[in-house]
Amino acid sequence: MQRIFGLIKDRVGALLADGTVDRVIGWEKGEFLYDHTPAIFNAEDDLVDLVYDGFCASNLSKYLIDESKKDGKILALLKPCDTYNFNQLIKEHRINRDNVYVLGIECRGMLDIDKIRALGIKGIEKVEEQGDELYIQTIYGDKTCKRNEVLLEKCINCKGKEHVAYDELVTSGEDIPQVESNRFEDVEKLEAMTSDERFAFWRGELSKCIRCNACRNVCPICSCVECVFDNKDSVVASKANTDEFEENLFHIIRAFHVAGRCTDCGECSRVCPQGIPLHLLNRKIIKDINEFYGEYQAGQDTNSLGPLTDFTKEDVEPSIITEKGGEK
Amino acid sequence: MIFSYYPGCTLKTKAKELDEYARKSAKVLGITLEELPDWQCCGAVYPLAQDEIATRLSSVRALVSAKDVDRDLVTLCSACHHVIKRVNHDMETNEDIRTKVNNYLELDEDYRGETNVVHYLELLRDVIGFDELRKKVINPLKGKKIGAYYGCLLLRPSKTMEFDNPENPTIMEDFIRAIGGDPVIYPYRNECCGGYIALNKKELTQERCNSIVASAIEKDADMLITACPLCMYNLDINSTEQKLPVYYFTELLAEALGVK
Amino acid sequence: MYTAEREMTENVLRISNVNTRKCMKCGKCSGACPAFDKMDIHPHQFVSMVEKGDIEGLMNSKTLWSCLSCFACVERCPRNVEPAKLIEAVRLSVIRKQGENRLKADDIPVLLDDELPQQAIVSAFRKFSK
Amino acid sequence: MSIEKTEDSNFEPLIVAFCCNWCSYAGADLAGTSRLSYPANVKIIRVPCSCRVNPMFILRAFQRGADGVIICGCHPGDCHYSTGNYYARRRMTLLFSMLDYLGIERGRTRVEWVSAAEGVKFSTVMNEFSKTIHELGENKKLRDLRCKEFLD
Amino acid sequence: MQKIGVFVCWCGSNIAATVDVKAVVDAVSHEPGVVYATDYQYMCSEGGQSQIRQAIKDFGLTGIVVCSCSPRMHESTFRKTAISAGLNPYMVEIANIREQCSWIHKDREDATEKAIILARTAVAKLNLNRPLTPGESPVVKRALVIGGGIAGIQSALDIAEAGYEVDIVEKSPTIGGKMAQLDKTFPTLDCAACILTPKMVDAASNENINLYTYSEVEDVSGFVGNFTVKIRKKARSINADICSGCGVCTEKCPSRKAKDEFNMGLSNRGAIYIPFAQAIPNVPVIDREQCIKFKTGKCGLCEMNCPAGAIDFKQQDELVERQYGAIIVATGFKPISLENFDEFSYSQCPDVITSLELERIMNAAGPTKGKLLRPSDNTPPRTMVFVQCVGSRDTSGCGKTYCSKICCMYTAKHAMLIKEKYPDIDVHVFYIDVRTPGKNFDEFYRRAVEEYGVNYIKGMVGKVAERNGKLLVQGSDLLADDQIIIEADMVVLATAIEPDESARNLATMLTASIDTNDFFTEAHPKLRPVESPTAGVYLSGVCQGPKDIPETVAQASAAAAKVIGLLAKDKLRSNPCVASSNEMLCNGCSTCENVCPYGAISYVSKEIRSAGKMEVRRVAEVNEAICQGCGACTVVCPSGAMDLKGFTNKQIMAEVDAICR
Repeated sequence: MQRIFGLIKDRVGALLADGTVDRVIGWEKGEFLYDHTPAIFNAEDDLVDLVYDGFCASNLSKYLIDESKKDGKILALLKPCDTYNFNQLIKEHRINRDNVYVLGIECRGMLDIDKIRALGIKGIEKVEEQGDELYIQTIYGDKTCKRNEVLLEKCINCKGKEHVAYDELVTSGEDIPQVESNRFEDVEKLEAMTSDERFAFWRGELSKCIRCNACRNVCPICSCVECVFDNKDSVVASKANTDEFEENLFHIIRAFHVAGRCTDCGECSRVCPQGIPLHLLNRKIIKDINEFYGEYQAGQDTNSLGPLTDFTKEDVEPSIITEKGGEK
Repeated sequence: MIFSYYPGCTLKTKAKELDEYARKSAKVLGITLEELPDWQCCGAVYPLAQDEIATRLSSVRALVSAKDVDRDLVTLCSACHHVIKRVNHDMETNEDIRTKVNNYLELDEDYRGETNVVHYLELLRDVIGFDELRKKVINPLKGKKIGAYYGCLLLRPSKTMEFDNPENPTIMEDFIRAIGGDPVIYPYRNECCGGYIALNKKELTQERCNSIVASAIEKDADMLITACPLCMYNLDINSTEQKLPVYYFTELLAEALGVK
Repeated sequence: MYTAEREMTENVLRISNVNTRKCMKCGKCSGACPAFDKMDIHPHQFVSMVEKGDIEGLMNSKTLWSCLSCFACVERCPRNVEPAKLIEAVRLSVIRKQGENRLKADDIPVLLDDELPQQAIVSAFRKFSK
Repeated sequence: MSIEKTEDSNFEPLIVAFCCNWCSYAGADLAGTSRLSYPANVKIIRVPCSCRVNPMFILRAFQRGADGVIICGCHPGDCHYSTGNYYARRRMTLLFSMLDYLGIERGRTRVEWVSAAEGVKFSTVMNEFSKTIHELGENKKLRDLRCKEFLD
Repeated sequence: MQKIGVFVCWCGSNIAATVDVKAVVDAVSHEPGVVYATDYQYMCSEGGQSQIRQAIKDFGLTGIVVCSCSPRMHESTFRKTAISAGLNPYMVEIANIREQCSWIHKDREDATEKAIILARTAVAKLNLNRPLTPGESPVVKRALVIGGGIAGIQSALDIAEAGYEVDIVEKSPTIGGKMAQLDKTFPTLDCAACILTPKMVDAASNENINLYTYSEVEDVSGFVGNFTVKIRKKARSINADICSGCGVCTEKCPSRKAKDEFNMGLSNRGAIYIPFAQAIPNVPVIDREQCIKFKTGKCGLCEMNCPAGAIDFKQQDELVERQYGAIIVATGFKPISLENFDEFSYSQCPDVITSLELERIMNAAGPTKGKLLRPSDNTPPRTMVFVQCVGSRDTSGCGKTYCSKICCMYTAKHAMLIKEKYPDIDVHVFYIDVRTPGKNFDEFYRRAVEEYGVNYIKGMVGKVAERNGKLLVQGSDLLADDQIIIEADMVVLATAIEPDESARNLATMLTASIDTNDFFTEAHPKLRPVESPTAGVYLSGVCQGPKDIPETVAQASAAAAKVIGLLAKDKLRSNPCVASSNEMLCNGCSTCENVCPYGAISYVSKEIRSAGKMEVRRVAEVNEAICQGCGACTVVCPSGAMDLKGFTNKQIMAEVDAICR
C-alpha cells in the first residue's frame, strides 16, 4: 500500500498546487492505526496528516453531498466501490458534478481489525504491508498474516477493481489479486433455512439494535435532507424508541427506502457497533431484483431508471413468492 | 429419435398389418419404436365413470413404464390412443382418481400425467413433418383418390384429445397428399361407424357404415384409410349396400416408402 | 324424504360427475346423435329425466344399449353437459346389479366370425357387463 | 424454539384489504350487489391505486395485529392510471420476498388483480385468503419483531 | 379538534336488516372528535340530506361521516349536501356498510361489529382531513368519435347540432359501418341505406364534423377536458381533394383477385376500389397488398386513366395530433369466426353462410344484385334452413357465453322477406328460444310465423352434411321428440357477434375498463350507462354490449348529450386529491418524476430557509391540473416529502390503526 500512497500524495499535492482544486477530501490518521477518519485538507502544507493504507474503508462520496454545494472545487479520493455511490448520488442530483474532481485511487481491499485480533494478534503497534503479506509489530513481538485472511466483508465481495466514475486514475501498475467469492452466499444460506429458523436468526440480530443510527448516518444513499425518522410529524415517530412500530421495523423500512438504489457498499454492516449483518437485508433485495428483473448494479451509470421506478409488462407476479413450494 | 411404443392387443392378432407396416415405415423414417416390455390391454373403451379405478390401471402402467425411460408413448390404434390419453388426462387433472390409482399401484414416485401420449399420425405431422415425409416417398400413390376415415375416438372429445379440429380435421388429408395420393373430403369422415354396437345391434352398424361409404363414393373416393381395427372391420363387413376397399393408413405409407 | 329414487339419482350424478342443471334444453345432443332412431328415450330427455330424478324409467330404456359412446353429444353440447357420461352412469347402475349383465360369455360364440377383432369383444364386454 | 401454530378454532383472523378505487373496490361492490358472502373479518381500505400502498402501511397493519394483508388492484394493463399497478407489482414482490426472508409465513401477504366486473372472483379470493390465514393462525411474529415478550 | 357528525343510514332494510344501526350510532358517538351521531331510513333522500344540513348548522360540524352505501354511488350526493350547508365538500367521508358489509354478511352480530369498525375507520380518516378546493382545468371544445358506424355518426351529428366541433375517426375507407351492409332493418323493414345514407351525407356536409376515414387512433394521453390524441391517417395513395369519385380507375384495375370485404368475400374487387356506391367520402383507396404497381412496380393503369390525376403512389401515412375535451367510443362489432363450429360445415360448403352474408346476397347492390341465389351454383334455393344461437349462449369455450340479442329479430326479418319475395321457398328455423322482447318485436316475429308460414322448429342442428349438391341438415325436433333431416339448398347461421378487434388495445390507450368479452364496461349499468369509469370517455353502440339499431341510436344520442353537457362547461373542476410536495423535506432526487405516468412533476430551484440560512435547493413541484392523484410518487419518495391530498400517509395509517385496534 506504501507505493500507491506516495503516488496519490504527489498527485494531490500537484493538483492543489496548480489550483485545479482548492481542497481535498481524504483520510487523516485517527486515534489508533485502524480508525483513520475522513478529513478535508485545504492546502498543500497540511498534507502531512493525509494517509492511505489498509484501514481507509470509509466511503467519502456521502460528504460530497454538502461539500459540492460549497463554491470552489474539491478533490475526492474515491476507491472503486465508492464511485458506485458517487454515480448514484449524481443520478439523484445530490452532488454537483462540476464542483468535484474525482481522483480514482487503486484499492487492494481494506482490512478488518477485528479479524486481525481474532487471529490472536494483540497489542498492535504498527502494520506494514508488503504485497499480500502483513508484517504486524506488536508489544508481544512481530507477527505476520496474509491480507486475504483479514479482509473486510465488503472487500471479500468486492465489486471489481474498475472505477465507474473518475476524472483521473492513480494506479500502481501492480496486478491486484481478485478474491474468489459468492456475494450472495450468506443470503442463500439464510434462504435455505426454514422460516422459523430465519425468524429466530433475525429476531436474535435485530433485537441487538440500540438505535444509534450509525448505519443510516454512514449510508451515502440514506441521506435525505430530513430523514423520515427525524421528522416529528411524519407517520413514523421520532428517533428514540418511543413506539415499538418504528423500533421494530426501522431496518425493514430503511431497506425499502434504499431498495434499488443501494450499491451494496457494505458500510452499514462495517460501522454497526452491535455487528448486525445489515448488508444481508439490502443484499437480499438486490438478489431478488437480479433474479426477477435482470442484473442491476446501482451506480453503474448515472441515467438508468432504478428497478423500483421501472417495469415491464411481463414482470413476474407476486404470487411467485407465496407459491414457492413447501415450507423450505 | 426413440419412442416407447404401445401396440395394443388387436395389433398382435387381427390387425397385425397395421402394426407391421408401421414398424417398417418407422425404420425408414429414422424413428425407433421401442415396444414397452410388459404392456396389458387398455380395455378398448375409456371408463366414463369417475369412481372406476381398476379399469384405468393398465393404461397407467403403460404410461409409467414410458415415464421410467423418460420417453413419449406412441400409440397406433385409435381406441388405445383414446383410452390412454384420457386416462393420462385424469391422472393430470383429477386429484381423486390420481390419489386412488397411486395408492393402489404403490409406485416409488407418484405418477401425475407427465408422459406425452403421441399417436403415430401426430408423430408424422409434428416430429417428422409431412414435407420431410414427402421427400422420403419413393413411389407416390399417383392418381389414387383416397378418403380419410377418422371415426370418433381420435377426434372427440377435442378438449382432451387435442388431435385436430374435430369437425374439419386435416391431418389425414395432409398425410395422403404427402404420400402422393389425392385426398377426398366427404362429410361423414368424422361420424361413428358403430363400433362395439356391431355385436348386439348389427343393423345399426350397417346403417352407419352404409351412409359413410355412400357419402365417400358420392365424392368419388376409390378407397378409405383408417387407424382403427374395429372401424376397418365394420366398414369392410358391415357396409351392406355399396362397397369401398378399406386399408390401414400404415399400409399405404409402407407402400409409398417402398417397404411394403 | 330420502327415497331410494333420490339415492339412485345422487349415485348417477356422482358417478358421471355431470351437472344436469347446466342443460339449456337446446336439443343439439339429440340432433347430433347417430343412434337416435334406435333410442326410446333420447339424449336431451335423458338429461332432463336425470334432473327430475326419474332414474327408474331410464334403467328400463333401450337407450342404454344403443349408445355408441361416440361422444358426438359431448363434443357438440354448447353447455358442457356431457350426456354420454349420464347414459353410462345409468347403464352401470343396471349392470352393476347381481345377474344383470347384458352380454354373457356364452352369447359370444354365435356372434363370432373370423374377421371380428377382439377389440370389438373387449369393448362390448366392458360396456355391457361388469 | 419454534413458534407452535395454535389451531384454536375460535380464532378470528383480522385481514386488511387495500383495494384500488377504480377496479377492485368496484369489484368488491359488485360482490355486494350480487350478495356473494365472504368472512366479516376482511376490512377494506380504499386507495386511489394499488401503487399508493406503501410498505409501511402493510408493516404497520401487521405490527398493529392484522393477521393477513391483501392488496387488490386492476389487472396489469387495465390500470386507470395506466402504469400504477406495474410499480405495485414489483414493490410487493420484493416486500413479500423480504417478509419471507425474515421468517414471516408466506401465506400472510397476497396480491390479487380483480377487475370491476369480477365480483365473483373478489368473493372467492377473500374466502380463500381468509381460510389460508385461519390455517396459519394468529400473527405473533410480526407483532413484535424485537420480541420483548418472547425473551422473557 | 374536529367536530364530526356521523349519519348512519338504514337504506330501507338493505343495511338495517343485518346491521344493528342503533348500536353503530351508539358505538361511534364515543369516538374522538364525534359530537353528533344519528341514523335515518334514507340518508340520501331529501329528508336525510336536510337532517345533515340541519346538524351541520346546529352543531357547527367541521366534517361529516355518512355510513351508507358505496362511495361510488352517493359520495357526490353527500358532497353536494355539504356544499349546500356551507361545509367544504372534501370534509365528507363515506363508510361503505352496505355493499361491503350488510349485503355480504348474514350474521347480524358480525355485520354490526364490522359496521362499527368501518365507521370508526372513516372517523379516524376524517379527523385528519383538511378542506380542499378543486382546481380548474380548461375544456377543449371539441369531441372525438372513434368509429364511423351508425353509433358514431349519430353521436357526431348530435354534438355538431349543439355547435361543437367533432372529429370522426374510422379505420375503413368509408363511414357507415355494419349497417351499410344491411339490406332491410327491423322492425319497420325500411331499407338500411335509406335511413343511413342521409345521415352519412349530413355528417360529411356538416361543417362542425371532420371525417378521418382510413385512419386509426394511435395514442391517447391527457385526461378529461384535455385529451391529446395522435391519429394515423393511412395512405390511400389517392389525393382526396382532387378526386371526383368517377370510379374509372376501379374499372380499369387489372388485379381482380382481392376478396371484397364489404360483400363479406362473396365477390371480388380490384386493388383500387370504392367499398360501396354511396361510400362517404366517395374516394377510392389502393390495397397495397393486391396492387401490381406496389408489388412489382409495373402497371399504373389507374394513374394513366385518372382524368383528375389524383393517383399518388408516393403518398405516405400522416400522423395528426389534436386536442379533445371528450372521447366517444363507437367501435361497433363483428361476427365471430366459425372455425370452432364446423359441425355446420361453414368452411366446407359455400352454401352454408352467415346472416351478414345473407344480407349482402339479398341486397340489391350485393354480389347477386339482390337475387337470392346459392353461392355454389347461382341457382335459386327451394328450401332454406336458419340455425339460431350459433356461437351464442355457449359456455363450452368455443363461443360466447352471452346472448347476442339481435339474431332472433333479424332471422325473422330474413324469413319474412324471403317468403314475401319467393313464396314457394320452404323456410325452416331451428331455435332454442325466440327472444323478441319490447314494442312491436313479438308481433313482428308472429307475423313471420302466422302470415308467412315460416316453420319454426324447437330444436338444434347436430350436423350439416353435403350430398349430391344438397345440404342434409340433421337436427332434433324436441316437440315431436324426433330427429329430422331436412334436404336444404342453403343454410344460414345466426352467428354470435363480438366487439371489434380494435377494442382491447383502444381500452388500454384510454385506460378505460373492459370486460373479459372485450365489451367496454360502463361506469354503472343503471346510474351511468353511457359513460366509462374513466372520466371524459363515453360509450356509444355495440362496443358497450350487444344491441340493435334502435337502441344503438338511442345510446348514441345519450352519449352525445353527456358530451354536450361536458363541452358546455368552460372550466372543469379537477380532482383536488392530487399530490403535493413539502419543499422542506424534498431531496430533489427526481425519483418521483420518473414514476409519474402523466409527467405532472417538474423541478425548480428555490430559495429555502433551512436551519437559519437561505440556500438554493432543487425541489419538486406538482402541476395540479395534470396530476390525477394515483399516488405512485408518494411511495417512491423516501423522505415522505411527497404526499397525496385526500389520501395522505397519515390518513391511511390512521385507517390501518382504526381497523387493527
